Amino acid sequence: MTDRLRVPPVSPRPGDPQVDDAAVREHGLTTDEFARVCDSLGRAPTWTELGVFSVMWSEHCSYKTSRKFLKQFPTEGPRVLQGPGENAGVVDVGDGLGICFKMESHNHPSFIEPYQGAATGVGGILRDVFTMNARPIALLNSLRFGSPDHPKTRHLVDGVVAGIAGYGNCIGVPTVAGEVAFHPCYDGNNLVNAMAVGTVSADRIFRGIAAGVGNPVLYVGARTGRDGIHGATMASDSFEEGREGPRPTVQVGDPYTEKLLLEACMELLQKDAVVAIQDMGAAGLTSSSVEMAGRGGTGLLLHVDRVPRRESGMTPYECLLSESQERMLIVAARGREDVVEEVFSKWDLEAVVVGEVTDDGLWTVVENDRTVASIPVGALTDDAPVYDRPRQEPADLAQRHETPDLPAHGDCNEVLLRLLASPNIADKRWVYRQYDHMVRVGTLVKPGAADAAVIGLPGTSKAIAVCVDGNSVHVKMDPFEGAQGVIAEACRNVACTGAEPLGATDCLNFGNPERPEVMWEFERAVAGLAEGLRQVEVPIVSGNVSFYNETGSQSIHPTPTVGIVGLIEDRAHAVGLGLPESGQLVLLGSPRPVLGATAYARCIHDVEQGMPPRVQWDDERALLRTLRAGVARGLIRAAHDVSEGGLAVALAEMALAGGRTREVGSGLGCSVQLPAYPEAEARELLLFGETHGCAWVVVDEEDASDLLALSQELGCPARVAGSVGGDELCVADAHGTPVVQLPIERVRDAWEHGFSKAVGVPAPPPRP
Amino acid sequence: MKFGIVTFPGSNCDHDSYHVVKHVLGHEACFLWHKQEDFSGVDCVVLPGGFSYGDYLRCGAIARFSPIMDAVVRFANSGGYVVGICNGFQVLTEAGLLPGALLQNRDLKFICEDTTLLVANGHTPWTVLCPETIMAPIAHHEGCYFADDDTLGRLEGEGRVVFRYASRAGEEAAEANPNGAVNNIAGIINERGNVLGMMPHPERNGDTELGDGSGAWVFRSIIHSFEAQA
Amino acid sequence: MRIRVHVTPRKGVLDPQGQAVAHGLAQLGFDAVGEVRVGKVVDLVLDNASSESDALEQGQAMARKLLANEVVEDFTVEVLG
Amino acid sequence: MRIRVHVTPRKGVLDPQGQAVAHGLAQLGFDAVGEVRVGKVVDLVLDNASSESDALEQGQAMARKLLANEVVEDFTVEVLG
Ligand SMILES: Nc1ncnc2c1ncn2[C@@H]1O[C@H](COP(=O)(O)OP(=O)(O)O)[C@@H](O)[C@H]1O
Ligand SMILES: [Mg+2]
Repeated sequence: MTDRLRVPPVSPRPGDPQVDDAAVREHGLTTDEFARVCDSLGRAPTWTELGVFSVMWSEHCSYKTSRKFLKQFPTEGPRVLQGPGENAGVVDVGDGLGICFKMESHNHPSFIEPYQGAATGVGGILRDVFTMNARPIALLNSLRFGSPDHPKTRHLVDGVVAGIAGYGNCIGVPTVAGEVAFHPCYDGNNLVNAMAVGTVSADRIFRGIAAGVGNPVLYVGARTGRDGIHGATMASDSFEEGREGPRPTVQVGDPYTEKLLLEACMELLQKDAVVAIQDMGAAGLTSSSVEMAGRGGTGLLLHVDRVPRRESGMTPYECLLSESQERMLIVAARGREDVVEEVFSKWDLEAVVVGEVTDDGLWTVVENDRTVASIPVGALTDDAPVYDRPRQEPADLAQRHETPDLPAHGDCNEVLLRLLASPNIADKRWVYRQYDHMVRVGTLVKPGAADAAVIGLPGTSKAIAVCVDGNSVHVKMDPFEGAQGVIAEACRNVACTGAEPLGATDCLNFGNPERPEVMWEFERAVAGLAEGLRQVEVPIVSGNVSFYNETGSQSIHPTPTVGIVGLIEDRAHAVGLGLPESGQLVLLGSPRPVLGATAYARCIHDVEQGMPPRVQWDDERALLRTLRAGVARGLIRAAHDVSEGGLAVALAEMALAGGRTREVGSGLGCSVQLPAYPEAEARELLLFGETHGCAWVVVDEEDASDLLALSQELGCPARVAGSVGGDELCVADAHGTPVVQLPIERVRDAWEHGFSKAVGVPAPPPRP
Repeated sequence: MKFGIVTFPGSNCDHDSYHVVKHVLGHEACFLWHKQEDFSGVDCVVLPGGFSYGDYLRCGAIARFSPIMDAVVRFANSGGYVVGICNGFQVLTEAGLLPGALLQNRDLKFICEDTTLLVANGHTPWTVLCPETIMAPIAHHEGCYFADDDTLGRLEGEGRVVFRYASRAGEEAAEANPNGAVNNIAGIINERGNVLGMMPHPERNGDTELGDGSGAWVFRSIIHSFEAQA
Repeated sequence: MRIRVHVTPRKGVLDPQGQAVAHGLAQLGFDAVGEVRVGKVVDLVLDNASSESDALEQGQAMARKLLANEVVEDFTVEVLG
Repeated sequence: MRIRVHVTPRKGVLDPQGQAVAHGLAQLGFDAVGEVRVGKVVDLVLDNASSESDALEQGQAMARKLLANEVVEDFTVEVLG
């Protein structure tokens, strides 16, 4: 604990409820935690103070369970301009430019109200990026829903996708990539992880560090209503069936106001008026002001009565805990308040001085000159409780690891069609067609056209490649190996466009951490992510943890998702995954397929068991190098990594996207021969087994030998496997016997309609 | 030639139009603020895409009362070139500079996708240089053009339908109509021909980095028309 | 005084939202639903209305100018009290 | 029988649309407009309603199941005749 501050007494505010045992429980504080609150104040808290402790010490705000583990992540490197701890992280891409990005979950709100929950998730993550003075240039999302035939799924899919679209489209930031997957473990807890990416001048990064005693604190943006009070506490609790707890008013997003807020902030941060800025996210005014004071080691005084309100009769408690959207807190340089006010009034927004920076280390709130809260800043930040929760290996781990005995299906054509039609693999055009993915004229490689989206950086010849990835079945079967696999796949995805991965953000979606088995999964998954990131030397610069994704006793699969930002020096060379009109298909890497824990096992055999594919990091790095160098030298014309569904699905996806290079085409045929494989009769294993370390690439015939030489030099096995052409997808085994032979039309039909059929939504019309 | 691009609160394609005019085509461009009551020295006004006033109530309904719009109407009535793209088209119909209205898409979803446009009248100031078809993405939720039969008859009779949704092969086709617009209409002009409204975004395909670059022909055409008349 | 303005799609104008609702209701088993039209309702508080008829007139002026697009929509105004 | 269902944002729930309309009306000189709330109105024809109260009940069931999202919206049903 820091030096004990003397905390002034605060008398109860007339009209506020009593702080008794029941109140403490309702606020989610344990007896020990409450004792600790009293200790840090040297007295019992007032009602307002109780609310403040409750949100600041909630899992969501305090990271009390995860903090200990997150320290394992590599967070430093020559490219890091801002690591974790700020509103968002920043990596250096040269030319004086930084890329600012972060991912965040909005799982609980999206389950309660899918449209608004998803929309406000997008709004929140955008604010995290533009408070850093970064201009948002792209949005991504990672979505998990329950089984497609669960009665709630369709409604959730519809609402979440529309909510993401509604916010991003209106504010004018393209939604360029993402993933959507279904699994019954999400029946009662869907996941909505949103990521925002922006560009910032490397020397103009703003932070949320309060400084300068006497500097005014300004509230800007939308007015405060009673929205989402206790949202942070709710996000730190699981859903219990039938329970009707205190239902917070659902936050409604207003992307229009956020667009004004964005432009006003961008304009204001050009002027020398702002010392610190922070968005009001979870726990609104409280967390933003406390965190700014905490980082600056200062105190802060708030006049809560000056907060602009949407409703009458709001108490200090309500104002402080409200999660109304589209608001920010700014510490201005003294005497420059008028600059802030002027810019905001130009954009028809309010800016009001609500407090000042102090030197007493206390977070003090007054209402009409009467103190209603006075708390040492440190008690709410650094001295918040930290837990080392018990962890226990799941009893069924050995069973999870056991290799399932899967009889060969026999008809590889049918297996391939079924995999392509399964909703996790099928065409996601129904989803991304609703997202404006082109606004800002920077999207060089669009959704569906590559493993990562490619966005040009204005004023340079560079581009970034961005993606989000997660594979919760792999992680469930073995968190350590599975999580490494997530890193490997994410890095491959950006490398397939020609990019070098520079930095990562993550969202750790887990069940109830008070269950030792969940905690064990968490520990192992974090260790796996950290190991993977170290192997590829990619630092984590921001992230988010979402626990308590549990309904009844059903926890979700451990679902870490990772967002990667990669750099392409010469954007003219960026490639997509669609087959060009002609060329040779080369398989990079040596497949080490497994069938357990795969899409094949689930779709064909209804089995979910076995070790996930293991990453061999030397091979993986060699592959990443080869992809990058091959693209940069103009040898590789298209590339797609092997992931869910194995070699065959990856090839089919390239064929389906074929015909045009940077956008999704109308399909092209190809024919390839599989490598010889030690296990005889391993046809389905080789075709559909999942493996790391492999990618299909296309080269022009005359470049094939150069690519093979390059691969050899970089230590990556490479083999010419076939060529582009015809209107069939043909795969032969090592002896030349055809094992898959399908007209592209049939392949397309399965893939294009799989999603809408499974989810029960109208199919979009044929591709234009 | 100088383009003036209006920024309404909620416009989000203003910079995209600016980019095409200035960086791709090398002409002058400036922004016109919605609170401005007048402007001068501009040869073509662009009402850009976006969500002016959040598109709340009806797309373009509130924006059309912005102070700048009186000046835009005066400018249009005196023969000045005005183009409304997407949200801009909606503003133009709300303001009465173009007939008809834009309704919700037939399938009630926002759609962002490439479209092929058949140039239905190649003799307008906006299309003189256009090839038979151009590619331009759409990104809208309310892009279904509607007009009553009389109006439609007049538009068709006077050659004022400028762009229609077409298949990639360039044939007008119902399947290629993404939003249910009557007569596959994607863009129209006023009687005098100096005001164009279109739902697709030519500025999003002004650059060969983003597609085949054919959207730029709309801008090249108007530059050509302006220079020919000067 | 409080007034309410109803804005509904004009006859002859496509109402895909109404169709979607009709379809959705049928799927839920409400099979005796005939035509469905979906419109907007705007509730306003008027601080200066001197009488009901004044309130109505103001409402109509607002509808004509802003709330409805008469090319495709009809409107009605009522005083709620 | 014809019924009308009004679906409006719940009290306390932010109504950005209402705010924008209020702002727009003020700009047009309707400066005595206080709060504005914008909702939906759904007009339905019921082919099988046996009585007014049956129609009301059906309308309420439809609103609860499909027309309104009770997390953020309130609804009322009336019989138009
Ligand atoms: N929620 C989403 N938002 C935007 N784009 C998406 C979303 N889901 C999928 N996509 C896009 O669809 C394509 C295919 O997705 P996916 O099958 O998950 O790819 P991969 O297997 O290569 O990771 C990618 O371009 C991806 O970015
Ligand atoms: Mg991939």
